[in-house]
Amino acid sequence: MHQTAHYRDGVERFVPSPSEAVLLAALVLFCWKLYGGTENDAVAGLSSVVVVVVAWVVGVSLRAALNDMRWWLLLGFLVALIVPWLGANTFQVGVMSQVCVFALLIFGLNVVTGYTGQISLGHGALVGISAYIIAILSSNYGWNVFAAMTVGISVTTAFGFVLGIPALRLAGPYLAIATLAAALIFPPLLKLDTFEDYTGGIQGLHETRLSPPGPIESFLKEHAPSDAYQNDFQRRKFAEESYLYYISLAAGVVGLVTLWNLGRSRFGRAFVAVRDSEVAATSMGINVPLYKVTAFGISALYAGFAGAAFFLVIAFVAPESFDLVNLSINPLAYLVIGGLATTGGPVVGAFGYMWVPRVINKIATVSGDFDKLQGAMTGLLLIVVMTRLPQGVWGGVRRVNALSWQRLAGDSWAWAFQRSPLFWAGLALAAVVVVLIAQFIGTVWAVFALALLIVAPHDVWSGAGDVLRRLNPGWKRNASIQADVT
Amino acid sequence: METFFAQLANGASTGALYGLLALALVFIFRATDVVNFAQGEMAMFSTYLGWSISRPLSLSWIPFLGVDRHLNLLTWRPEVFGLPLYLGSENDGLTRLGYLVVLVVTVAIAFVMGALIERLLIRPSEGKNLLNAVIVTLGIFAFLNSLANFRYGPVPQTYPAPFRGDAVDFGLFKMSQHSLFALVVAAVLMIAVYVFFQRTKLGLGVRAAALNPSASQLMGINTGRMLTLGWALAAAIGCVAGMLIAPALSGISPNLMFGILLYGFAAAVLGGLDSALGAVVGGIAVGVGQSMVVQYVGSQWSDIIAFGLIIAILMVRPTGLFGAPAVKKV
Amino acid sequence: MAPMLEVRSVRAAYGPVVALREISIRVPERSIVTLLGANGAGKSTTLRVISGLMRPAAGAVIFDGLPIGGRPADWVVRQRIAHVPEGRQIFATLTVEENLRLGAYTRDDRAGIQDDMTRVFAYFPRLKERRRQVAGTLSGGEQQMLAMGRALMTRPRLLLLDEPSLGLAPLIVKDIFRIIQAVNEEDGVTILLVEQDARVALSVASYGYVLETGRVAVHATAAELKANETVRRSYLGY
Amino acid sequence: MSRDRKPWYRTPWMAALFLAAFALPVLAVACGDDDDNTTTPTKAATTSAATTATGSATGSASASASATTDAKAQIDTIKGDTTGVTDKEVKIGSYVAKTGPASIYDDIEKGWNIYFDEVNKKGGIAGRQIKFIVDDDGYNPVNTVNVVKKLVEQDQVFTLFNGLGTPGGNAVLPYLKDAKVPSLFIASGDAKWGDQGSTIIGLQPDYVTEGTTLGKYMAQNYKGKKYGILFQNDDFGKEGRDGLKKGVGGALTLVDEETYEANAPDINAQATKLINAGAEVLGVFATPTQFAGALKYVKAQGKSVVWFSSAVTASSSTAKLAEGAMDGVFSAGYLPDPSDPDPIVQKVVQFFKDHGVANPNSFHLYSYMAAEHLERLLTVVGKNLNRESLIYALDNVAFQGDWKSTLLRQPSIVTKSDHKVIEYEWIQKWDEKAGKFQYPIGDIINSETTKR
Repeated sequence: MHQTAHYRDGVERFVPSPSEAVLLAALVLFCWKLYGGTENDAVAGLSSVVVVVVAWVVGVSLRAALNDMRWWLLLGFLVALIVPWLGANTFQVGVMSQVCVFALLIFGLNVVTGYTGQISLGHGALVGISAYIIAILSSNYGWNVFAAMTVGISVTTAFGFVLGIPALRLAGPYLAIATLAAALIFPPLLKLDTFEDYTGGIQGLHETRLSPPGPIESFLKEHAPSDAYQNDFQRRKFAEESYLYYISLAAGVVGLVTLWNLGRSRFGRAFVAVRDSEVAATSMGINVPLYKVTAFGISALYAGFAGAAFFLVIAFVAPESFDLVNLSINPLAYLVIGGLATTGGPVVGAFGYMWVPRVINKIATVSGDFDKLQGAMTGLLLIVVMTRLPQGVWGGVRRVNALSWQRLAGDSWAWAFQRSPLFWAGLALAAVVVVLIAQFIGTVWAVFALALLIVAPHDVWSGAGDVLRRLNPGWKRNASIQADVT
Repeated sequence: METFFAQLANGASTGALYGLLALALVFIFRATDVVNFAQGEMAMFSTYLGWSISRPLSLSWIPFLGVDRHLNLLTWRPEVFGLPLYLGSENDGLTRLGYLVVLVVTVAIAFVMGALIERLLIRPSEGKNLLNAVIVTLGIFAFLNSLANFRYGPVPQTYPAPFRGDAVDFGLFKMSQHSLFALVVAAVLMIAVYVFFQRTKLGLGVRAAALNPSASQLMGINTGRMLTLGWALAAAIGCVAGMLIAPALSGISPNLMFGILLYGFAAAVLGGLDSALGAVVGGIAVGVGQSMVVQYVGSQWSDIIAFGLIIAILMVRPTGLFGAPAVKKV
Repeated sequence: MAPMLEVRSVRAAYGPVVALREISIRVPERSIVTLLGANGAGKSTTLRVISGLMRPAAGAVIFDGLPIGGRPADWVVRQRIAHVPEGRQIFATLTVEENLRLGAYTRDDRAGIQDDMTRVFAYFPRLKERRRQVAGTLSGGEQQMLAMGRALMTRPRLLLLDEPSLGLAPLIVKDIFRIIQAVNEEDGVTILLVEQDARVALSVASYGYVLETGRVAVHATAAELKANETVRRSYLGY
Repeated sequence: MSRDRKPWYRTPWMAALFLAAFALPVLAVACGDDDDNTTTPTKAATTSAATTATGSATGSASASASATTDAKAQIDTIKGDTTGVTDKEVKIGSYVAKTGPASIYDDIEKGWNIYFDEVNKKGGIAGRQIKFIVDDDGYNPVNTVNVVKKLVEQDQVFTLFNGLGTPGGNAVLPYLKDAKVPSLFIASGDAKWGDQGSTIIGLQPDYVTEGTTLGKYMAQNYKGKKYGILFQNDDFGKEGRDGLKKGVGGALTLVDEETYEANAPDINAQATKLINAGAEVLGVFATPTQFAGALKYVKAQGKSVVWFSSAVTASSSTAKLAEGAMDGVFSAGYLPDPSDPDPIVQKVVQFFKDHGVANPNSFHLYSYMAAEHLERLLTVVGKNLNRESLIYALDNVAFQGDWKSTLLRQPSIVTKSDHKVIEYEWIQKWDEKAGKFQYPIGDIINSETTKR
């Protein structure tokens, strides 16, 4: 838990807690274990210390720099426009397209779960319905892709209203499981012999990817960065991926703007009222059932667009693609991590959804020992973010936004100086003990123990402090900060 | 008719396994209001710990004991003055005393694990949005699954079962001893959970702490301790479930609970998330329902009909078959 | 003689919002003391600090010579201080009897609990009729009775009552205050009463404190307060 | 401010909890370390198994040199795409499932990594070190698309090798054809990998062949009986079913066919239905855990039925899970099991044991076989390595019937028109007492005779 001190001016300020200090120590240790070879232990350990310190300083400065959100939005949009030229290869452009695709899905979840407070685990099925309808119409019946999309998205929206019907009767976990059941029914339905002719059964359906119209293609090919894209195939891919990227980006931006508007509109306020108290909402004259079903409908509209974009970018649908974890549970998890009921949160969530597994995969494959621990690292990340930033990343950004750099830097230094030498000695000793334990019990248990340490609540560490204080009565706990509290 | 009863018995055996896990889910929901996605993986992980203590135990690292050979708890036959201290032995050398020791130790470990998870991982996200705790349980799910995969490998391992003799013949159908044992354990645990919540002071305290923490504190209830206890006991129940599920499903692997968890959820919700009776009945209903769909409709439809029915039943009874009706909070 | 409860220069805040600036209160044994004041004056917060639902930022709370400030609520209850919180906070999905049994959670003497249950039912016959009923279905007055009965089940020496009359019909209020007096006189329970309706409160209390924005503005005996010009104008309305 | 409340972490019960928490890892470390399956590299000395394996491969290649001299000479003249190839190194990519429901197959990747570490230690192939870039797709086709695009576009691998599974393979098929990146020896038995041209080929016999092999044996030995089919509701199950029906022809009467979803905890209801419907012979295309469960269940019910199962479940580890119930079960096979006392097999098993694998399983043997195929191909291509010369060598030189993998019965054959690598299956029967398979029972069946 953060120690947040409330000062006289009423501003909540971030003060790192002892457990955060231990987090740093743990990070150092972890990096050291991760990169640890026999010769380079010292260098690797030292460099990881440097990395952690630099990250700390950068983080502190960033908090201050993030003061005005509008500049960041503008900058973000400009950067988004030139993403194809920033990526080192077409793969990265493709992943950015998928960030837009899954952002749309997460926007939809945000409407239904964030604003209206109805947990849905069935959105994977909605994306699937949309993608499948488009695939069937365009590949089996030769429809124009955009015409197929119109139908697919409309039908999905209708299905969304149907999925919303349980929400009228069910609440909380019951609704979650009912929607989960809906998501579980979807893949076996696709595989039924009856539908196999249309859905392609287990083999799924392919679609040739949309290629850019001639002039756009030649323009993009001409302007592809020449160092990364040397041969004609690569340039063609660049044109194709960039084209799909801009389509996805346009959909994503439209989605973002509509979500932002929705959040501040009469609808958005009504959704929030329904979430906070149905009784109160009813007494304010809000037709609760109508708004609940509408929330599902709007959310399905987003999911339908996500399905369409999914179909364009992945160009392949199969029952296995719409599994529970990847399209229903993970998007919800990343929505909460990004920040529920905010506009920026889902964007952060979509980035996380696409990039976190890749970054973790990169870390995990540095050493062969760790490749099976990818899941553990992801899980740990979820736990750490949820316990440290209960309002999600976006909520955290908002919270530190108001603070100024000097104060934060001052606080950090003050915090460091307030600790007695005994504290630092204890910390060093603890680090040594942790290393020894790691040596003795082996990597798995070290990782497990570290995981516990990292997410340990503040009072575990202050408990250690209490013991030390017994031994050293002269040492006052956070003396100056305590005095400030009113 | 024979087929019908065979499917009934078979569905009930599988359903008992769902019910056991559902019981743990119900317990934790009742005690802490959290839907625990990690319940299956916690059970799997503690079952693996049980597996590792049931392996030959090298005691050579305790020099003063003078034991420098392997001790296998499962085949351990302690004797006092020539009198055997162990219960009957089974075909592959397993003794029931050994099994019991392993069971008790494993459940104890699971209890501690549950308590630590609550203290260290769930506690910091408490009192916030309920989804936060759910996401934390998803994190624990991923963490434990991957850790088990890393530590024990993905290949399934056989798991000891206390009763593994011939199937018992009831005339109309036959049931394996293990399935009967699982049914009995499910029933006993169900009654125990019911009695705990309805008849004991501690259970009343746990319920009160989940309902209204600050008022419970005013009654002298240490609410934090109640939550820890809730997680610890749920983990212990889950561990018993895992130790019965593993041998029933031909061994333990990190993915042991993938299938069971979903049906366990379905069972818990079907019966009502706050009803122990509902968990077990719901589990058996799901198991039998699946068997019947396979037999009389077609196996392709098994999941479709099972989950479709659950949605339908929930539409009629929004808090499950045995759940208390929801009280609208103002 | 030292008072049973002493609140000494207590300060407290909800996050950045300061609720108590400086509060000092003394409650003698076997008396009824009342806290008066407008909304947001800090009456309920004072009770919350005493019962441990809230930690004081500074100052001390002494009960019978024992410092209890900052201790968790469940520990404070064991010192036989019962708190009937604002809004009653009964366990809506539990039965009346289960609610009362929870009141006796800290106690192990079966016979004593049974005695107290009988006594509570004697005070509130309505509860006896509805002992198997789910508490959420009770009327407002019955819920208040249940909340008080539940607090009495802890067999308190000090009872903290937060707005027992809130939202109740005058007849029921009268009934409840009769019982408050009875509890004080017959069982010897010391009572600290927070009340908006100053007239009713001062009719049972022997001493009163008037709080204003987190400070004690006036304190005096009930008779003196009734006579006080300002108090009369602001709180008694005549 | 008074802070004399006794916090929870100083209460005796919490102290006990923490003590227990520390005791727990120590306890767990102390137990059960003897025979787990983690592959901790022991840095053992190079083993004879690897030496013989590589030796025999190159040996047979040179022996047959005269027959294919022209074709071989041709290889050195072909110019082509050298993405991922330098003089010192060749980058080879693969998609596998380290997480998710198919993580059981992870030992395959571990196995060929061990094999090629050994090859690299001896100087690699044609002077090049083999560098693998392996990514996890969790057996989800959407992830496979991303992973393969990363391997091709970002890592710029030379070729893909032994990618796992049909759904993933399907998802990236048009992409790989468009990008002209070879995907060699795909670890999937879908029949489609036989007709995707030269750049995309499977390795093991396809499931149709497998089903046909089983079906033919059933037709010969259980004529006139009733049979049922129980299969997983995916490509593996469905193709196996099709093959089985084809192999049986009309010799047995089909009672019923039942399916199940891969995540089902057990398949007992399906088995009960089939047996009670009168099936005396059962053909099963399932994964090991569910199959072992069904065997145990049916045995406990006191029913007797003749089982025929896919090669997927044919291993000693399945027999272990079935706890004796697998005795007498027939299965298809093309690769020996680690329990096979054959000295050649034991040599390979020893090879893995020497490299830190405590209990080599059938996946390790499979990986060894797959790795040999890749090594053979790269050895044949030699110095002039590019995508075109690779494909040319694959079609015309490397697998012309003059080279056989250590563990296989027959030479692997690939020609311009035939892209099925392993094309035979045998029938084997598990002997519980001996703890090994009896094989081959009857004739070894070639898929030439079973072509669709």
